[in-house]
Amino acid sequence: MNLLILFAALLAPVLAATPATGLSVETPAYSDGLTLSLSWTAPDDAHSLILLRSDQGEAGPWHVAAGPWPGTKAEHQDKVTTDPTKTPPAAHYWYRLVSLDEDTAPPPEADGDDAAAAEQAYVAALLAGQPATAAVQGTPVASWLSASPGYLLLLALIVSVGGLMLWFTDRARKGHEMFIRRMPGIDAIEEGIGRATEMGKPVLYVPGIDELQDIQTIASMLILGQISRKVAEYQSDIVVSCCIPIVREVADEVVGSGYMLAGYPDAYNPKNVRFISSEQFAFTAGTNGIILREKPATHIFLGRFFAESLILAETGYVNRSVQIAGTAEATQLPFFVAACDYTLIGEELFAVSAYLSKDPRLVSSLKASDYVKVFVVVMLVVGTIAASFGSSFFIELFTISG
Amino acid sequence: MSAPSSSSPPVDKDKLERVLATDCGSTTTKAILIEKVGGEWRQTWRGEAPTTVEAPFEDVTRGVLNGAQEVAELSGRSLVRDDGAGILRTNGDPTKGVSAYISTSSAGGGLQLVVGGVVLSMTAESAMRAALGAGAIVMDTFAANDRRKPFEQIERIRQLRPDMILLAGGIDGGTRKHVVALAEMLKAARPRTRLGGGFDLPIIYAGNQRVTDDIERILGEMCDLKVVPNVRPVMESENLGPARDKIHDLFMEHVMAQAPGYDKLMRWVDAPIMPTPGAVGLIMQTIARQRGINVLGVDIGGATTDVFSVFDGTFNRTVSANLGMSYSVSNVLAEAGLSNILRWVPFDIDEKGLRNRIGNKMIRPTTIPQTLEELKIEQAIAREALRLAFIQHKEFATDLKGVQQERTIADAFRQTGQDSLVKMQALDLIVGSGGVLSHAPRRVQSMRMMMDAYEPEWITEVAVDSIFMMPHLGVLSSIHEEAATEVFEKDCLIFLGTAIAATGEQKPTGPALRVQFRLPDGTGVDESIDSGRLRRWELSRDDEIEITLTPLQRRLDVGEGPGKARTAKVRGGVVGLVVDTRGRPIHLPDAAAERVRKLQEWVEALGEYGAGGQSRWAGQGAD
Amino acid sequence: MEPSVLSSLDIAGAWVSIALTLGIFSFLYADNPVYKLAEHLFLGISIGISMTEMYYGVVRPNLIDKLAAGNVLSVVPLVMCAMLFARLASKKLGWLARIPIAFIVAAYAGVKLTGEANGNLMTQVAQSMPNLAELWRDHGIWDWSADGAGVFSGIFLVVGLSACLLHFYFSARQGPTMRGISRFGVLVLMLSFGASFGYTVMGRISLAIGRAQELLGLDKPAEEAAQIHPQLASVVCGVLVIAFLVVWRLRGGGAEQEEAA
Amino acid sequence: MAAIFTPGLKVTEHTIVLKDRRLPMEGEVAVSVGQAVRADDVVARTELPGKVYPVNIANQLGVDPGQLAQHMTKQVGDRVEEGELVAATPGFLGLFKSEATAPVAGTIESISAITGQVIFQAHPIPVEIDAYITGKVVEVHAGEGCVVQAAGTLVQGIFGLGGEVKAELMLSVDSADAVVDAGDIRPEMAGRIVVGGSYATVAALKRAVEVGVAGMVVGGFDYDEIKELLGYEVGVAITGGEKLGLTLIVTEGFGRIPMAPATFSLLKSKVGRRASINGATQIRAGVIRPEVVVTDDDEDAGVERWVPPEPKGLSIGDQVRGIRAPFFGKLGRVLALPAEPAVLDTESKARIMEVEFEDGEVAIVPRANVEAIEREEAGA
Repeated sequence: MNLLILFAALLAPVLAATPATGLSVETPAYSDGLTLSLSWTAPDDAHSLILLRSDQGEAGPWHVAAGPWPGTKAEHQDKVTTDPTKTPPAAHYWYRLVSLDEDTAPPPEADGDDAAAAEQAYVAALLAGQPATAAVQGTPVASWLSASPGYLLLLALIVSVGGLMLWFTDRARKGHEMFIRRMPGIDAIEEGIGRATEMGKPVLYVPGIDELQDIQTIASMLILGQISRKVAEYQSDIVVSCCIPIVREVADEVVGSGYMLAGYPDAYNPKNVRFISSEQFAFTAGTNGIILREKPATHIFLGRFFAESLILAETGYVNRSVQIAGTAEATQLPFFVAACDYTLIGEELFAVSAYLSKDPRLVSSLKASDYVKVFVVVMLVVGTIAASFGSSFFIELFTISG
Repeated sequence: MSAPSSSSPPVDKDKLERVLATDCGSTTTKAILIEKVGGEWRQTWRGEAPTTVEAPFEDVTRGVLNGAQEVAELSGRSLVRDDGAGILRTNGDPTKGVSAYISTSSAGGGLQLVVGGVVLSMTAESAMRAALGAGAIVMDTFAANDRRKPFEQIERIRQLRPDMILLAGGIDGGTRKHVVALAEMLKAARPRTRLGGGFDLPIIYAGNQRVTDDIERILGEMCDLKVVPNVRPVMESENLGPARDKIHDLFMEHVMAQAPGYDKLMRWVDAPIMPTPGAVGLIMQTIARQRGINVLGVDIGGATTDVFSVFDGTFNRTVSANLGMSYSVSNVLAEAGLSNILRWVPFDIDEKGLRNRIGNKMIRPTTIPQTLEELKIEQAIAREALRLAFIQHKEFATDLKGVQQERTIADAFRQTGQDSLVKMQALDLIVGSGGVLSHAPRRVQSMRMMMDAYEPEWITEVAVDSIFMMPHLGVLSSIHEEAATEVFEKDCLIFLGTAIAATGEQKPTGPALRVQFRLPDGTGVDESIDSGRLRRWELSRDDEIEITLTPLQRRLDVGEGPGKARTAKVRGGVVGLVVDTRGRPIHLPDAAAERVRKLQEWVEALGEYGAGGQSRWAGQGAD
Repeated sequence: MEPSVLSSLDIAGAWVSIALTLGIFSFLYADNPVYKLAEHLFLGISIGISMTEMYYGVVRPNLIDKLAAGNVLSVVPLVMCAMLFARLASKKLGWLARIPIAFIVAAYAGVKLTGEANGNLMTQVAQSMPNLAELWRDHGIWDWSADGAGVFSGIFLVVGLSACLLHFYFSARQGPTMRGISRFGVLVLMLSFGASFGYTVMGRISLAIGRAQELLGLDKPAEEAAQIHPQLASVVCGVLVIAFLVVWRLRGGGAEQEEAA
Repeated sequence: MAAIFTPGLKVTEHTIVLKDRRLPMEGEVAVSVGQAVRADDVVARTELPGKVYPVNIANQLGVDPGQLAQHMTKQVGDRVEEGELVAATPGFLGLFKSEATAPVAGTIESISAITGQVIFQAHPIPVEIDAYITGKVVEVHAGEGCVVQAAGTLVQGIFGLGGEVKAELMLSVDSADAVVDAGDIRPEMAGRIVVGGSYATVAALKRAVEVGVAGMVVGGFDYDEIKELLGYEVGVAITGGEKLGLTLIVTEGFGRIPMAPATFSLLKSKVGRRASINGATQIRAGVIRPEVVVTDDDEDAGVERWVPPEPKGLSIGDQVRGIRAPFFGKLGRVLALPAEPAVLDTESKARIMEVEFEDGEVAIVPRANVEAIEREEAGA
């Protein structure tokens, strides 16, 4: 309550300026469904302007959407939410534009529990003391196409990567040899399988602890397919330890078909693909149990790992196994590097399946993504130079917005 | 390699004065006499005769006696016992006989082995190494992961008729399942021996020692099973000796005993008969050990090419079964591809015609090149055969696979993995043998072929085996090592000279290397050699000079680091000193016309070929 | 807050927690039954909890409640769930399970295509183009007061990022130039690994401190600790664990593992 | 070093042909010494062991290899049909039963308690070998095979592809130097052996396979066409097992080389007769050359095994043929046989001969680079 009084006290002596006119809200031409276009005619006497938004109705409650801006501003692209993957929380939005005079305080910057209350108080004070437009309604609608330079660039990239892949695949089929840099970590995988075979011990494979839809888990599943095929060729065993039930199901499928493709469907034992627990450290303890009691000769950790990386790798080290790890999780890489024989770093994880299979399609995609890397490097350099000379063209090019 | 058991009494090497050595090859039996001349061991006389293993003679000793007789006639001392039942021993009379007789054999196709292991690149490879080291030809390698279905493996084993089988697999205490599966597969296949006859196929088991009982139960009844210690007791090391010795023993007991006349020959010799390649390997190892050098040896034959290497004391041998100059010449074409052969031909040639020529060489393997053009084509093919066999060798001669690595954090980014043991920069000596190298009309041609195929780096000596006496010296080294190495250096090898090349990124034009030295006659040489050149100076084997090599490009390295000069002592040979600035790998222009021009330039620089022209009768200015 | 009186269940729970913590720590000595007990308890309980959570958090609100409300479309996920279990019912119908799996993978691949590209590619690129002029104006070459911001940092960002990216260029033989770039990229990666290693180790140590605090009762309000007697619990449990290990060892436990190793 | 020259390929109208007929493994010989046999008569037969199929039944059932034996419904040595049940687990209350079946009809060879593998052996494959040529059995190798001897015409080729074929001879072109192209292959050649000229084009060979020609004898063809025909290269000259569709015999070598006139006229004179041909070639160790045999069924070759005479050395006036460039395929006559080696263009020394070629050219040729053309031998 005392906040409101404070604001009222601040605002009260000030003579009200005129409200802005002609406030209109439109859905932009190529909208992501999260953005609304506002335009208005700025009043001559406003020192600054502030935009209020409500998702409930004309009566509010109101929140500060944007501003304060200098009083001459006449348009704004308003994002109703900052999370690009979400659909708008509400179907309709209402806006009011408030004209402020020189002495109006900026919106409060409060944290925690008081923030909502402080904002409410501030808004109430504004509406009480300053001239504002009437509420105008807008409805964000996602359009099928986006003309945002970021999206267009992304589309162009996807199309050109696809085109490059097709082209490289075609070239490969015609006998052009495609070179892939040597990666000892991947070479070591096959050696590790051989070692396990000779020692009469299984290979342990851990596809990370993230959900199936994580890109690293998907890459890991692809690799698991090829590794299990190799394991089957050696007529050896592979134990897969999974943290997510659905990942286990996929791993089961993938390992089974790996054995089938190798021509040894009868050698596959589904009991070796195990779901341990979806609780991170319970999973870690369970996997450690496998390491300690079944003593796999080779451990392969490929996928997305978190804090368990060091625990697993250290247990494996104690077990004197050959360990090959790979993750794109930058924070966990140091631990793998410290405790494993070979570590695939970041991008290398995504190159494994192409490297192992030598499948022209996969190799082509690797090559295409290499081109993207070069493109990005060129853009970084050019963009930085442009930015330094004041042009934000390249930054905007890479910005995805409505 | 320790000498396998034999009935012969041990030889007292101090009493050796004169040794007769024979090598019973598949077509000829070569005999040489090695004598102590004025305190030095020298090879003095040699003779040869057709091998007599096959019909109508069917007795290897007849060829041996014929060969020995030829040596006897040349040397004027009787070597063969009057009753023809052996080689005459000195027995106190210094004008007659020899103090020892030794022999090798590759007659009847040599010692043919099938090996098996669990993983192709691990225990199967260890087994292969043991077999190859013993001088065997590995007919096929079976493993759990050889990508063949079991019935295909069985079918193949049934087709093959090996002299024996070496079965390995699993470390001690390792896999049981796979080894037993291999044994069961062998049992189902019921392999038969090559020479047939009334004895069971010898199988040497050198695998997981904890499953010996199972193996005995499965294979014991079916074959002559011998159990020896594991060739790979732990992942981290090999133990090839016992398996190798057992192969030698069985070679004597079974294979030799079956071949016609060998029972006699075995009684004649003073040291166990060795398979020819095994003996060659032995002399290579001896030389490398005695001189403390790294050696690469090659024997290019009509059907196969053997490559031997000793690097830091580790011996490796590979046999490229289908790379040769006559029977398998078409296979060189198939594996290398026509364009790779063509790149060494210093003139334009129609491709279809070349293919037909090579095909005709395959079906007429005994013919020899008559024209210069044919010779050049043949030597182009030889380069590729040598190169391909060398690639196979490099891939095989590596550190053991499947070993846990103690890699540090800095290694995490290293992009090189397991390297070959064959490191050209550390190589000291290349020894070539086989018709196309030993009998090239000009020695410089042999030098060029080896330089092109092997691309020696920094400073490397190149030699050829003059009359292929390495096998003889190999067995000799088993009874008298010093004698063998002495003869090897003095009479066996013809030193061609020293090859010098820089490594590292090289600019295609401009000066590459500055060479400074003083020739024995006092002339000073100080030259800057441009990229892409070959330069030769006459220098004999007896002359040692001090040479200073200065890279003229920042990244070039002659052994002291990029751009740094190096001074070293080098010796020559019949060819002399050859400085090669063609880059490593050798840079050949892509455009045909440009390439031919470059090749001709190199040919001229070394004086490789004569002008060619009408064939001349002997005596009309030959030599 | 009111000083609370803990129930006996709460106190027992705290003791069990301490006992299990020590049980897990016993692994530092060797793999042993106490550790195994703790491990299996942990596994079992975690699965139990997650099953319950799944049911109440996911299955019930998203499937059962909707079905009960007569939402016909919810039959689709129900059928898909059932298909996942097809393999258990019969080997022949096992292929049915692939359909929902394929659906999940494909759907997410589609969603992630733009999502990942946006989050991991576009945004990062956009944010890695520093305005050097502005940096110079605001911070100069290096500004200690702003965590090292400045032109140097801007250039280092772009150059280091480019070198790292090029280090992961797989499809080309590396010439001397590329090797140099790659080496620099590796250097940058090593720097960041070192930093992240140190940072994470600090985190782990604080976790260890947390455990120690629990054992010593420092993590709870004094009045709670007074009821639990954590220090006593630690000593009692510790002695019990050690005593067990001694007996276990004397009776030959763990011998086979040593032999295997 | 005295006899270094290449023995020529036999091209003789009257000779004794000996054919060793052997089984791939021990079996039963159906003929006795002295018995007359027709080309198509079976002389020996055996049964090759069938393919072996190891199947990991323990994994299929989901049991330990050690427990496999108790679940097997068939035992070692039992005969099984394809798809027959060989093992099953009881399951739980009739549910979760696992079963395993035989992959092939045959017998159970072994059951392993260690690997869990059961090895099935398919039924044996009967193999019969015929006499190949019409003649008399002169020798029997008990359990292995026999030697058939006949009088007749023998033409050896230098290189061949494909195995044994018996059919009537027919001409495809009229002269020894004509090129055989697709147009020369006519439908009536189906099931015949076609004798051609200097060179067969790939099109001709493909057409011949299409028409169903049994065999083809030509002077030469291009080496790289082997790959086009077979899909792979023949790197080492060991042939006979190719699946080409017909048996091909090259009499001279690779390239466009007229068939030697003697060969051509001899084959021409046998047109309409039934010939036995074999493309099998092996140049290494125990040379085998492809051959065309036309037996003279009226002539009795006797029942004593004929011993071929020792090959004679070359002498002045003998007919020879160049077998390496630059005189490849050229025919000539020996003018001189100097004892001393000569220096060749290549600067290497070799034993040589002086040859007058048919076109009048006189040249020095290394002895290794010619082969003798064997003249008619009266035979036994």
